[in-house]
Amino acid sequence: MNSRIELKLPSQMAFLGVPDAVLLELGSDLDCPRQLIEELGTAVIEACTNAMEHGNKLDASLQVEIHIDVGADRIVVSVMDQGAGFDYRNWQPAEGLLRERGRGILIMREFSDQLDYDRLSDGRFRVTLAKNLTNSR
Amino acid sequence: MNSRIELKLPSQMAFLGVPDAVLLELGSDLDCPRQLIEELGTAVIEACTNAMEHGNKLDASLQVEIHIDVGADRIVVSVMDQGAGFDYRNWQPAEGLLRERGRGILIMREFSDQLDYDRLSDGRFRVTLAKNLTNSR
Amino acid sequence: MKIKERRRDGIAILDMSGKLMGGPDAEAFNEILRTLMHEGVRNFIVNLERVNWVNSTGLGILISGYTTVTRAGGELKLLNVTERIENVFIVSKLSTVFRSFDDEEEAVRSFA
Amino acid sequence: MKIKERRRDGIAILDMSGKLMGGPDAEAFNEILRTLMHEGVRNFIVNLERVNWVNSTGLGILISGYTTVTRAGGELKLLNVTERIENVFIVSKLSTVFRSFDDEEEAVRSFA
Ligand SMILES: Nc1ncnc2c1ncn2[C@@H]1O[C@H](COP(=O)(O)OP(=O)(O)O)[C@@H](O)[C@H]1O
Ligand SMILES: Nc1ncnc2c1ncn2[C@@H]1O[C@H](COP(=O)(O)OP(=O)(O)O)[C@@H](O)[C@H]1O
Repeated sequence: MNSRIELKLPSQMAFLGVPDAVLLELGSDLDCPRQLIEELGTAVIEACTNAMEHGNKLDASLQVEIHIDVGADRIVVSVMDQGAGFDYRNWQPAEGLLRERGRGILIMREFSDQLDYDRLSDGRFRVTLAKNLTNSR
Repeated sequence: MNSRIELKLPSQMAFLGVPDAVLLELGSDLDCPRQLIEELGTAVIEACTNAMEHGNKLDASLQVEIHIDVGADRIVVSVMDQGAGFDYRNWQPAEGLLRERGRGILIMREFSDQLDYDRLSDGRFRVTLAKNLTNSR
Repeated sequence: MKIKERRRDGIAILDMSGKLMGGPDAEAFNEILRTLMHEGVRNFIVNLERVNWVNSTGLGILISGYTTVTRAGGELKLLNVTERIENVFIVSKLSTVFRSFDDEEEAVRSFA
Repeated sequence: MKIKERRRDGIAILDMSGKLMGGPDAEAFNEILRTLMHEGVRNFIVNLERVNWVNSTGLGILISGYTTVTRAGGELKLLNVTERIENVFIVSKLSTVFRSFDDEEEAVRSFA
């Protein structure tokens, strides 16, 4: 029995804390280690950062939509933007320990158990992150 | 320059903490007393409680939708349900200090600067709460 | 909402945490009160320190408990009511009903 | 994000709070570093105790500061990195770059 929470935000970095706060609140009622929720929150912050910046080009009139599906042992979060997307299959991690950018997708991969990108029929670009709520990574 | 955050929740009391967490997070970036945000949060929890219980009859497949409009000195929150509504103009406060119910609307009135009910053209019932972010009540 | 039960000098102290609201929580709270009263307990301290918020149906839970305990000749008092919750008590005019304490020792002594 | 600046033994301690992320925050942080370095300060402690979270662009802010300070012959160290933020440093392999301390005295002494 999954429950879905939906969230829409203007594409402004100032609101990146909102999906994180929602996840922490949902997590407070779940019987799972807080660290897992924090990791998922950090991954979702990266997903939203990219959706706002690369997808919606920080146009505050464009929304980022977030769906949070809470299951008994898994949370699945998808983040949708209105941009051109990119080709994740051919994505290569950036290099250089002291580079200032290019860590978002790496963090999303490390902090989630599944990461997928696709395009919706309405044209929006979507990233989906899944996190298992048991400490068995 | 208002910013709007939108939220949709299943009609389950377990999710009443979500809009409150969103408001506290938004408030943490505003230069206003935390008490005002807590009061608004409590009022919104009441609005959502009523939307879930009286509006959507706790049918988890029906959503409660919440819009949060953040302005420089005022936050306006509206909560929409899919129920029959009620006649707020002829509403009378319940009596009896030790009654177990009938305090929601009173709390909403005390903790907000404006409280209105109306019906949307799509048929949904809506309550709108406004809270000024300055301590001048 | 979670409820943990402790005893001191025959007084039951209920440490509540989370969100105090109606629904399933109400049943859990009533159940605990009933069981304890069945065991002969009459005096209760409800510790709200770790309760994030209370809504009107949560107030209903406390009032119902208060009424039940008072009718049986006992007392139900509150401990560590946070500012946020205190404000809800004030606007609902319930601060005149519940005796509340910021100090557990004092709350315990008040039953003596 | 808010930044408060203090000095101890010629070391600038920057007490950060809120969310450490790119955008306007990056400019504010760089500006403070530039001003302090102009005044001759070379040693920095960035206190992350009250930072709720950091994202990848926030890491970029710290890295940019680290690079600037190191190039000028100074040092930038971290203080009170919370577990949540530490985990982000670990997965981004930056825990090897930044020296970090849990104790302010120790951090200050490390510059001696
Ligand atoms: N939602 C998105 N829409 C378009 N491009 C994206 C999106 N998310 C990621 N990308 C692309 O992937 C690249 C790598 O992203 P990331 O690892 O987060 O690093 P950064 O954002 O710092 O460049 C981005 O520079 C961008 O080209
Ligand atoms: N969203 C709503 N839809 C339908 N009826 C409502 C709604 N909100 C409030 N009401 C009506 O107003 C009454 C008073 O509400 P309230 O003061 O919150 O107390 P309570 O919910 O404990 O009855 C409710 O019993 C209900 O009849």
